[in-house]
Amino acid sequence: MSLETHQHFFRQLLRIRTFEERVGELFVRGGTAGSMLHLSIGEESGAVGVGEAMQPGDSFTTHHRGHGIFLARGADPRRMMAEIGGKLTGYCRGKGGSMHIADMGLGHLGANAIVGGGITHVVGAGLSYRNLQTGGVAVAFFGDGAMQQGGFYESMNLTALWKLPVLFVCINNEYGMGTRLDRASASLEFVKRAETFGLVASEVDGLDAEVVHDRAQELLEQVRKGQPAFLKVNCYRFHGHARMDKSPYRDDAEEAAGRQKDCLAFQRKRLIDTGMTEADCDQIVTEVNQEMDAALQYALDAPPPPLDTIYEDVYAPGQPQPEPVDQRLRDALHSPILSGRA
Amino acid sequence: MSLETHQHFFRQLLRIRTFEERVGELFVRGGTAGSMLHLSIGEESGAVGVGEAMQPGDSFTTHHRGHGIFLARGADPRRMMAEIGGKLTGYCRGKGGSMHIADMGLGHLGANAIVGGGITHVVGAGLSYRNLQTGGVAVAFFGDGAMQQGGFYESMNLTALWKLPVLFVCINNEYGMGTRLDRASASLEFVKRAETFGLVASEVDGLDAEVVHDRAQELLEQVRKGQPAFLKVNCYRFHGHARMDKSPYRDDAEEAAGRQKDCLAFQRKRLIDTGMTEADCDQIVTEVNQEMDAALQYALDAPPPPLDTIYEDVYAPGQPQPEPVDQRLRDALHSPILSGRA
Amino acid sequence: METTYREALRLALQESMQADPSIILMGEEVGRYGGAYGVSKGLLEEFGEARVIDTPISEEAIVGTAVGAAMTGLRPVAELMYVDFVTLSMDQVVNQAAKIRYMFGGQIGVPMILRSQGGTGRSGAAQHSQSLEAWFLHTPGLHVAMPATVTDAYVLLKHALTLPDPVVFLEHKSLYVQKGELTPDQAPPWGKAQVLRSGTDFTLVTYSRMVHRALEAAEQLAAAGISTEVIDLRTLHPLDMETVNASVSRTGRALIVTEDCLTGGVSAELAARITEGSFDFLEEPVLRLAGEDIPIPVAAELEAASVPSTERIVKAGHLLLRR
Amino acid sequence: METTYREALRLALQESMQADPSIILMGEEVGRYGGAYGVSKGLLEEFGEARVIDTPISEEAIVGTAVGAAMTGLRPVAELMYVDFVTLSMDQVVNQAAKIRYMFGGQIGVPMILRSQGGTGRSGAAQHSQSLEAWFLHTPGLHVAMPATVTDAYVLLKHALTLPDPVVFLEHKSLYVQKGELTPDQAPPWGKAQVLRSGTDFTLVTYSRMVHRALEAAEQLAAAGISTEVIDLRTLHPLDMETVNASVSRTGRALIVTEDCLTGGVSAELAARITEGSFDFLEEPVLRLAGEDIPIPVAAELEAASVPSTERIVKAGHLLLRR
Ligand SMILES: Cc1ncc(C[n+]2csc(CCOP(=O)(O)OP(=O)(O)O)c2C)c(N)n1
Ligand SMILES: Cc1ncc(C[n+]2csc(CCOP(=O)(O)OP(=O)(O)O)c2C)c(N)n1
Ligand SMILES: [Mg+2]
Ligand SMILES: [Mg+2]
Repeated sequence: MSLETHQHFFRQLLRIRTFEERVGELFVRGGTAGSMLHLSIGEESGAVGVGEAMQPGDSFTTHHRGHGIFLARGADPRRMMAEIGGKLTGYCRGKGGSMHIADMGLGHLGANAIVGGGITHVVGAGLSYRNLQTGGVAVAFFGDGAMQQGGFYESMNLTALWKLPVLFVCINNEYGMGTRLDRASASLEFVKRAETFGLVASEVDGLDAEVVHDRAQELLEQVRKGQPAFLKVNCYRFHGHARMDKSPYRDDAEEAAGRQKDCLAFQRKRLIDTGMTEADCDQIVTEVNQEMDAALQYALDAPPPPLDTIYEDVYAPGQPQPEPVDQRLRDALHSPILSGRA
Repeated sequence: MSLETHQHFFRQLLRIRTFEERVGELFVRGGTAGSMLHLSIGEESGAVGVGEAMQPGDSFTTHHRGHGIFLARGADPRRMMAEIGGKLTGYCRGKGGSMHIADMGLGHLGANAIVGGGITHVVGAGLSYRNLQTGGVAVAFFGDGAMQQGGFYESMNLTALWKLPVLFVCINNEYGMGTRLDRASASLEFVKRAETFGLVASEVDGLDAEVVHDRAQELLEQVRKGQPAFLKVNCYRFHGHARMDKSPYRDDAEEAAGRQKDCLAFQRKRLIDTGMTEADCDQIVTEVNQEMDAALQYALDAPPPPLDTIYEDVYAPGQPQPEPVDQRLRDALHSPILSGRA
Repeated sequence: METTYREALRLALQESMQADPSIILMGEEVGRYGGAYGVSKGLLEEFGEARVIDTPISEEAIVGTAVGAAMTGLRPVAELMYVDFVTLSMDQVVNQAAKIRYMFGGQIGVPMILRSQGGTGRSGAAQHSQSLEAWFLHTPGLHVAMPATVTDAYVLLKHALTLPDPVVFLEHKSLYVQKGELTPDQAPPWGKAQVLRSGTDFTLVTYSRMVHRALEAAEQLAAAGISTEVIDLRTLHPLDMETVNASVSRTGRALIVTEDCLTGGVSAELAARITEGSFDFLEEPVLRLAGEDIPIPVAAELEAASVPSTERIVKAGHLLLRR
Repeated sequence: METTYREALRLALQESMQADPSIILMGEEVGRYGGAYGVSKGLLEEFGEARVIDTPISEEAIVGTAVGAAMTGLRPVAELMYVDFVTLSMDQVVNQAAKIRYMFGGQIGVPMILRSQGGTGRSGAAQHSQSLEAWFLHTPGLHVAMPATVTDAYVLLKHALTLPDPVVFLEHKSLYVQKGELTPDQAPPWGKAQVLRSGTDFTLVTYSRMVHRALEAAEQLAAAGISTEVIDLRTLHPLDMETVNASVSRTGRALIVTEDCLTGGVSAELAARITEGSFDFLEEPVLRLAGEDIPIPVAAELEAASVPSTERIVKAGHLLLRR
């Protein structure tokens, strides 16, 4: 690949890493909606590698650890950060938060707080693209923990049976909360397993985002021809499961080793090896820091959603809307029939 | 195997075939509780082959097409027939019917009307046997259709992860209602698939019940050592899905061919080949006919459950029992508080 | 024209699919088999495999696939053969379909229909006879339709196929052979209850199969000099309490009849709303005649005893009028 | 002794497991992690991996495994990290655990506990904040316990671990840090509601987290000269309407406060039963202050506005007394 590409990948990996660090900062500063925030630090290569191989018109769903994937697909970090802060200017008007960020314009069919919950949705998207012949591909991103959810196996079968343009991407960061993958799954032959469902499948080391990209590219070509595929990206979850988790269930030696698999450091080294100076790299770092500082500030400054918005978006506009409970109470005591309200 | 064994297998296969024919007769005579009756004609070898390889202290669950399996494990055909007739003297006092026959004494943890519904139960039974060190094995019998249910994959993983004494037996009769297996599953590599979950697995032609038995025997030996296994028995569903189904979705040629795979005829031929006379065989047929005619008559003569039994068995005796709706109505109009009933 | 509930449903699907190419049907046995209860017979032949899709036995993925398809340009009708099987897809119905518009801040809706059937009448036993509509009534984000008549089977399904949000459309297994006149032009709009019989002594509120038993009972009560107003709710969401309370405020007495089991059932919400809306007019507490608080047994007589019968509705009417 | 809701639950599990070797714990992160909310901390160390079992993320199989284990000699406590995830195991809870005794004609029961937690308070958004108890109230065959206090967390869990039938045991995520005196000897028996505050003007019926807001509200109402009787139901099945109706028949007014959404919720059954049981004594319709009919939004202020607050309970009390 060209130097621009190397740089672009570095910038994208760095944007995710930096964004997640700012999410941590927003949390510390009390600006997040809750603490169920799952950082993808250490897993940027899956997001960038696959994300860069996708095309406009493709769609995707993510698991709860999906910030990086959405950023890789063009998200505005300010609106993301605002959503994580539960603000009105966030992608979901402060109703969804970190675990439910979505944007139809960018093909993000939604992050999901149910492990495996978004996997079946790409089967449906694939069905739409097949029937409507849009040429689009639907990609499901999920963690290694979702490999133990039955719905995933039903989904693989349907895509293979109907030859849908679907790619399943398992971001294997070795852990589901405090449970290491080998304590959650008796066998680790996920690639072979996917093949027995009629998918083409492969796995890749997440250290090199460009390798992840090339592998995703190969699979996506087959997917566009109607051969669904499965890709497993192996990486390591650098930090705790969510903001409150200090990972007491794994020892420092393991964590230190895991953090050696750093796709960002790897890509920076590649830039240096291909002739860029440390100063050039630092320049990118400075730019990205500015971008993400701005996103953080945007979230802090953003307005909270007005309380009465809680009744909106339950049903489409024009449909009967939810009646506030307090209104019902008043009606019950003031003979609505007499007052002609019922 | 010895001639007695050959004879025993023949008798067992024949008892199932004949029982199912009598179920059909009971239905025609209006003696069954409903028409959701799923006959296992053509599938007797899976029931007898595996059933004979099981031991006292082993338990099992079955799918909705489980009459044969229970008979192979020692069921009393009269009480079975009575249950299918919804009678008080049936195994479940006329509350469960064909799809919910169970008998704890014989280790039958229950037939299930939810496709795949009973599979996870054997995982729990296996866990009990491991923890309580009973030496027992739990066997799940289910159809090819259940291979498309996610819960089955979760179950395989748990048994392998915890090394539970569990055997999964898929009775592949080629159809799930009107859907042939190859239209329900993109890949038919079920054995390989089970292996990728950490199970030992194999499949066997259901034509010869003794071969099925030997294969089940081999697998059960490993299962007792804590290595869960999967066995697929290939056969053909001779008749429609349930009593109302005339199988319009498959042509006569296919059906004729399928019915050639007749494990009962095969075993009878084996008896003849090993020196038994047709007369000897017919003698067994006569005995079995008598047994099953008696079961049919028993069901017809059996008393229906008294209406007030509907409130029993919702909760254990001694626990608060359901209050009849009509009683509530009366209470509402007769100030229970004044009458001191509340 | 006279037709059956089953035919009316098929006609609604057929006409809607002809008019809207984005509508697809998916579920177990909906294609070649024509539907376990024959509702979709002939549709595969007319619309082809791309739009009438037989699925494996994978309830979770069936509904999840419909959700994803509904978000990307199709209008899926996902069929669950028995509503009892929704227990395998509740995450997709409740956590996904019902909440996506909300969680995503109104960006998009999930215009899909979950078609299924419930209720007793075929000795299907505990796992094939339930009435689970109360769960959906309790799930914000869903519409819930439960047609009792040939005409409503047709008009409600056709309207459901135009809504921007998910609809749980629940048929009754004992109504498929129900005959009746198909008169769409005389049907009330979506979300409005229908007064099927006017009366002055008490208001009987019901829906789905129990509507027919209620009408029979009203006939018998009339012979005994008791005048019953029978209201068919037609949809549980929207829930037309205006019509119900307007009636109860006149009659001063209400009896609710549902097939689902009493405790925590639809009858509870109806009783609460009637009491809230008509308290000053109530001569008696609102009565609930519902399914027993038990699983459904298989024996035909026991099954029949588990849900309200015409006779017991008549008895309840006498009880309520104290004569 | 003073302790927390979390500690009380752990103590109940620990003592019960010491006394009954057939009790096992299973669920996601219940072992090494000590439970997502720390309830089972230390139990793996004390009872070992055979009895405290970390499971993969397989909700359907977790509950199904518990069902099978309960039928074969163990007494499993299956934990679902959030009650919202029960949507993935409803078949096992509703079609299997709740119905097995019945379907099998009383041969055997399913002595298991489904432990989970629900409710708002942590900005968990729509899929991590639900209150789904109404579904279980509507499922014959289940017991449903919802402790509000430290003492009930302890006594109800200990008793549940002796019952012959399945118990859905629902904790509240906002109560784990709740402090209180552990006084088991002063607790009412299983199935009995508890009058936590005597009053004369109206009866406030509630359970779980809302009990605490109700008591705060009652305090404020007292200052305004309104006397509130506060009843904590403790279990929804059994449902102690005797205690509730005895109170309402004295006060003549009832306010129900629940966190689950109003329509089709537990408040509906309670309102219906109070009206059925105390109609002649009611001065006003039974009022229901419940969760809004919406999914739970993530923003803290919006989340708070989705469920009853102490202030709104006070308002409702004034409204009910018309002063
Ligand atoms: C159905 C369901 N079960 C359990 C949880 C609780 N939970 C949230 S994340 C998580 C671990 C998921 O692990 P993995 O899929 O590997 O994703 P990762 O967190 O490692 O990115 C669990 C158990 C959930 N949100 N949904
Ligand atoms: C969860 C669930 N989905 C659908 C059905 C309806 N149904 C009953 S049997 C059956 C076919 C099952 O096929 P298979 O598992 O191969 O068993 P077979 O009938 O061939 O013995 C179906 C779809 C059901 N009972 N449960
Ligand atoms: Mg992981
Ligand atoms: Mg089959």
